[in-house]
Amino acid sequence: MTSVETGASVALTQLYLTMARIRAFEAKAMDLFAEKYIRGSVHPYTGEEAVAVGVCAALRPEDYITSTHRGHGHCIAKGLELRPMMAEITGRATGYCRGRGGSMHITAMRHGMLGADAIVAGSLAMAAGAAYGLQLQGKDAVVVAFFGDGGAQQGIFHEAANLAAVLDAPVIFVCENNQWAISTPISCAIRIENIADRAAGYGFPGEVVDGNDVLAVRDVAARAVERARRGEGPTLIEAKTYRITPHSAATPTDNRAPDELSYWRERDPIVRFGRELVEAGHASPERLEELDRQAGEEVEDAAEWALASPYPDAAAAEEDVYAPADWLTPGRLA
Amino acid sequence: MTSVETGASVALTQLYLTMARIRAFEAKAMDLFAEKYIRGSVHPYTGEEAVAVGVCAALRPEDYITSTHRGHGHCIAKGLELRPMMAEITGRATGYCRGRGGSMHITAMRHGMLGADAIVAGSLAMAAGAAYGLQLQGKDAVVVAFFGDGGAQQGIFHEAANLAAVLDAPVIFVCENNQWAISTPISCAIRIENIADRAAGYGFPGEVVDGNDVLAVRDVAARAVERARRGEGPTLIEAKTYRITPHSAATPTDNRAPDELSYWRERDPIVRFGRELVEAGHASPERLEELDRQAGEEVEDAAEWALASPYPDAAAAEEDVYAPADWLTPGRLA
Amino acid sequence: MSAVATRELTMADALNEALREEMQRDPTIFVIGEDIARHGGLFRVTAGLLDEFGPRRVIDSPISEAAITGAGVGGALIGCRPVVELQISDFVSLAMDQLVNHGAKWRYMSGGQVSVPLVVRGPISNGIGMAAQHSQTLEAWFVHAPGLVVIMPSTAADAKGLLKSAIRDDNPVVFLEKRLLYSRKGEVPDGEHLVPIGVADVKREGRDVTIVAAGASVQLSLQAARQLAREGVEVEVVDPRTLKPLDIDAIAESVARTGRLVVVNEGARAGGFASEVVARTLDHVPLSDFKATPERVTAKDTPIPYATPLEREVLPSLEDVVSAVTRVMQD
Amino acid sequence: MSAVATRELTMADALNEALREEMQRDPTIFVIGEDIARHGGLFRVTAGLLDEFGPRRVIDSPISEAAITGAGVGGALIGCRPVVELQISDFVSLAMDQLVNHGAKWRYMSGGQVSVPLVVRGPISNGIGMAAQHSQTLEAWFVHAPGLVVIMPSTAADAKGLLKSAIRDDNPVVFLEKRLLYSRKGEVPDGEHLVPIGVADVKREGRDVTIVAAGASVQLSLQAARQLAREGVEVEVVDPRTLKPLDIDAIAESVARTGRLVVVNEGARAGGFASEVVARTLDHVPLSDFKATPERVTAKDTPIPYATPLEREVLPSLEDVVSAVTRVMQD
Ligand SMILES: Cc1ncc(C[n+]2csc(CCOP(=O)(O)OP(=O)(O)O)c2C)c(N)n1
Ligand SMILES: Cc1ncc(C[n+]2csc(CCOP(=O)(O)OP(=O)(O)O)c2C)c(N)n1
Ligand SMILES: [Mg+2]
Ligand SMILES: [Mg+2]
Repeated sequence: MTSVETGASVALTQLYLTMARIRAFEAKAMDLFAEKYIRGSVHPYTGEEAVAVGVCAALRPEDYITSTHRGHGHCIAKGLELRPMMAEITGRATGYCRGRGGSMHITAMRHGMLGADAIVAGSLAMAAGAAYGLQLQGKDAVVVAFFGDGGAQQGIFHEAANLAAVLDAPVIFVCENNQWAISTPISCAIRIENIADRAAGYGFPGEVVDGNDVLAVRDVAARAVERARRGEGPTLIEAKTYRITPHSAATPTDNRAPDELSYWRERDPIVRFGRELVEAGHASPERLEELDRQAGEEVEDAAEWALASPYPDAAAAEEDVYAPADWLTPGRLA
Repeated sequence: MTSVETGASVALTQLYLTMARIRAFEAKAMDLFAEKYIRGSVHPYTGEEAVAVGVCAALRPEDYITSTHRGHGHCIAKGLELRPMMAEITGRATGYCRGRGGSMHITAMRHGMLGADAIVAGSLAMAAGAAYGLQLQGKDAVVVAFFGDGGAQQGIFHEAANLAAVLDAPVIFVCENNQWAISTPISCAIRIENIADRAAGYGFPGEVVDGNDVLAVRDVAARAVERARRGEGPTLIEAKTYRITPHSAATPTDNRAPDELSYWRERDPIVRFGRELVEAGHASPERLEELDRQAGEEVEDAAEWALASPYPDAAAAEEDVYAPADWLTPGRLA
Repeated sequence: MSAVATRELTMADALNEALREEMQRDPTIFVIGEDIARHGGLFRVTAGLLDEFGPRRVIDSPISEAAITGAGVGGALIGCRPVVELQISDFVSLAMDQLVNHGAKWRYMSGGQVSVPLVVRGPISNGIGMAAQHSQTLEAWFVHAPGLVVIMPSTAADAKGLLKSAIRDDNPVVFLEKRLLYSRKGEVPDGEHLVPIGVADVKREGRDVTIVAAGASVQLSLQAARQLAREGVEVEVVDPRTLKPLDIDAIAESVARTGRLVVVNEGARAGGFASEVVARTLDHVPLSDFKATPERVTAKDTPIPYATPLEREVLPSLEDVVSAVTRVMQD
Repeated sequence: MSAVATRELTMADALNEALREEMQRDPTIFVIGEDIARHGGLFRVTAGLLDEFGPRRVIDSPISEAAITGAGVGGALIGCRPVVELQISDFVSLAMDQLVNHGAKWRYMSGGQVSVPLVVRGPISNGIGMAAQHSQTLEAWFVHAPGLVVIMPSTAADAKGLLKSAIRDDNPVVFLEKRLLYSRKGEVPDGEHLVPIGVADVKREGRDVTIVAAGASVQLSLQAARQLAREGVEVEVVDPRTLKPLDIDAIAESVARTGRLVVVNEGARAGGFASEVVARTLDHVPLSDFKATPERVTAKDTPIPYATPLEREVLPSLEDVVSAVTRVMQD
């Protein structure tokens, strides 16, 4: 096959580029944490890129997502810009949230990013309510809520799934089953094989997908999104994947078996998709290297831009607690 | 068949008597509410007697139960005495909880009654933890947690079921599906047929049983109890039943269809079990009437005893907030 | 005072009117809660809304307090104005994470990108033998949650006017209604009636002692004031109406004038709202202006018991208020 | 003071010793929480327990804060002494119903039939850029929940001695550990070391001003006291150690002596623990004994922001404490 860039090829290499961006972003974020430019923590999405990128490929710009502590990948996949992302996680005034949110709380309404949530599974009911509200307003947008395998044991998962079902809310619950919650293997957390099977308890479809296969993820997400747009209610997608880094910058200990790690490293979703692109003639190896390089440069640029940005003004720390209101005259705030 | 009272007959008529006691107790409680001897509310168990009585027939005295706002039936089935029960719900010092608990909070540790809980589904995690703790102490007791169909939509149901599963806790979750939560039909609350099916999401058995058939309930409970005692973990039992009274004394409005009500009145679990006893020769109609009368008399006696009991001493209102402790010297309590 | 025509309404009916009027003017409002549609709410606050606005805007929810609160937050984020009913306000314990970690913080964490125009309302059910899990009044928790607005009306008119303001406010509001006041009647102005958030109302003027009280405690305090007036003690009753933001200027002005402060609040004593009022007033009134140590009249530090004599003992009583005022007058 | 031999331990190690010693003497203790077994807890407080006591007593739980808290209550009811770890104490928002409506009330509602010997412990994680959902210090909520005991240690020795007392206490205890103190070293007495619940400790004596502070605020206050001493102001730092029950006698005695009170607390200002200390002290110290209006040094009323300059601005600082003391000295 030749590697002439057809329309299809462009779309596919775009997916590759987005995955590469996430990979590069997380590597840089870990460096910045080590160099103390980032406080708190960073939870890299490394190894799971195909999930966010596949799912968001099935979305329109006016659709929404919610995210987790491990949220950078979702943001990038949804189209957020790297500069204000990097500025946010380095605590700068130019960040999406003016430095108030940080790595675990990026919100970007203009990109349909309702917010990352550091409470495990905490955003699922919000996602259901947002989806319902959009429908009530006559819009045909959908909401995707990402969460982890660990999050599937939270009560709010159950309540939100069931509420979404009875409301027929256009929400897609995407469980990123990376098989670990910090140091706890999934075998300590559940006694079933597939979290997707829980969907049967709410009366909507549950689908298992190979979370390291970006096109498979995109396809299953597209079906769920269509269902939701048609008003047929929620879907639970379980994407089986793996994080190939430790849990986080602040919790670097990794007690997982080396052969488990290497098993998954071999299934690296970016390497794999790159191979598929080359094999199908959508891109040459050189083109992929170029994309990798481009991703790296964009991330470097974002970091430079962020680190050159000012810190937020301490005097403004009390801004944004409340939305403008009549009662918010100076000196009146309780 | 004759109606000579064999051992089996005695056991069976005992079940009948217990059901009759519950029926009479609730009727009396509703009267006492109307006469303002009872404050707050009363949630009668009328029509659901076969569930509590069937389940508790599978338990030993040293086993435990937890209960709900609709808890009188569970208490009586577990062997609590009517006098201190009636005293508790009429707010007397001689009540099980010295008048501090009332109708929705009867606890009777000496009968294995860990407590009724007015938070819908609130006791399920406690039941799981108690069951686990008993096992850890080397006891082979089990814990039964009763809850309603409405309660199955609470997050704590999900968390408790899953935690019990991973702990292999000897707990049996008994969902009394009476198809309504106050004024809300089950069709507004879930999009599935059987709540029992949710057990598959936790990896333990879920069983549906006719909750108006006391022997069927006893049998399914006995299997679950044996499983739990063998250390094989929890079971979810869904007993399909119906309350043939309004939700509660304080919420007497009933918006249910008359023919739905009459359908279920015809399936009255006491009438039905009485008929079966007579048909099988375990009891004569006269014997059943005698048992009904006995139940009524016991309840009247309990009410008289309760109403003759003193109110708790107001000066002691601050007792029992804390268990005895070194720091609990007079004047030191924060 | 003003010439506005009024009608007599119960507080429940006044709240119902507020919801109805706001839902008529704003199609993005939806109401969700347990038994609020078909049944019209256990206390009839949402009666008739289902018929008027249909099942998409008036929703009988599953029993899932966390999820309906969270869904309210989510709906608010994308431009709706959800009103969530907690059937009994105690059940907020199940929704604290959605309310405080999500609703109250989302705007701040986003750097002001979003607002959360949400109302979470429900009854305070003490005083009627509902026992420990149905009788709390937890305003102190909400006051301690930056990002929330906390409202507690004492009259039918305030209830209506404040609920309307709460719905229109772009911030998450916890709106606490005393169940025993639902059936209490009061004059409610005709036409559009809005009560501003953050403005206290002097429910009775007096020169000797300032009582600060909200919700049901206002009625108790007024009763005490009438009794004390017969003994020549003139009590001023300041009803902040909104506990957060607190109209501390109004309170401080009154206390500076009377030199005596009694705070009446039905919550548990330790860490209660009364402590907050005392501490804040000290920031605004010089010690030398005080003629007596401020007093707090509160519930005792126990769960609320079931039996009548016990519950009565634990909740603040008319005598408790009268003696506190008497004490500060003697100081 | 005493001749007891001591060793230097971090607070995390001191807590770990407390758990180990108590688990050795009482087989009914089990520990449950996220990542506490294999990993030994994110902050190593439970390190080594799995090896010593096995997976039945040291349990890596699913991420289900409500259920593990509730399971702790249930285990306590039937005679175990569970210790529940919340990985970050903010997550208690998910467990408020199990903790407050169940753990705190079960004894009272049962008329004293049961006790709930439960410890729920977890870190306060502010000051390190963990942002709004991981940086709260919610002691004010717990103080407002009758039936709970609330403990907040400031030193390694207190942490060990209080955790041991908490485990042996027959009541539900919320035990709050400041994450930035985990690595702080302190002398811990050898052998069985118990610190009584409800007894304050004067961490520094002084004649001019009483600072009341617990947890990390003690260290901040001691720093301020050292600085102020150089200017001739002698600050007494009273560490209540347990916030509920509160050793009000110790506080009142000190304030009556100094005539000046500053309360330092890292929680949000409105409805915070500092307000409670001020209000309670007023019940015990006559107004005439005060030489100045009591001051509260607290966090601002915002969610905790991420960026360094913002978080620093919002949390109470050394300068805040110093200026509050200076103000009360000038009054
Ligand atoms: C409610 C809550 N509990 C605990 C935590 C601490 N925590 C952060 S990430 C994490 C593990 C989450 O596991 P999973 O949901 O599988 O997501 P993953 O990290 O694997 O992507 C935990 C326990 C939290 N942030 N929120
Ligand atoms: C957490 C909580 N939410 C709401 C209520 C109010 N309430 C009391 S009973 C009830 C209905 C319960 O339905 P179900 O669980 O089916 O039990 P049933 O009354 O039918 O026996 C509700 C909503 C409550 N007590 N607790
Ligand atoms: Mg995971
Ligand atoms: Mg029901």
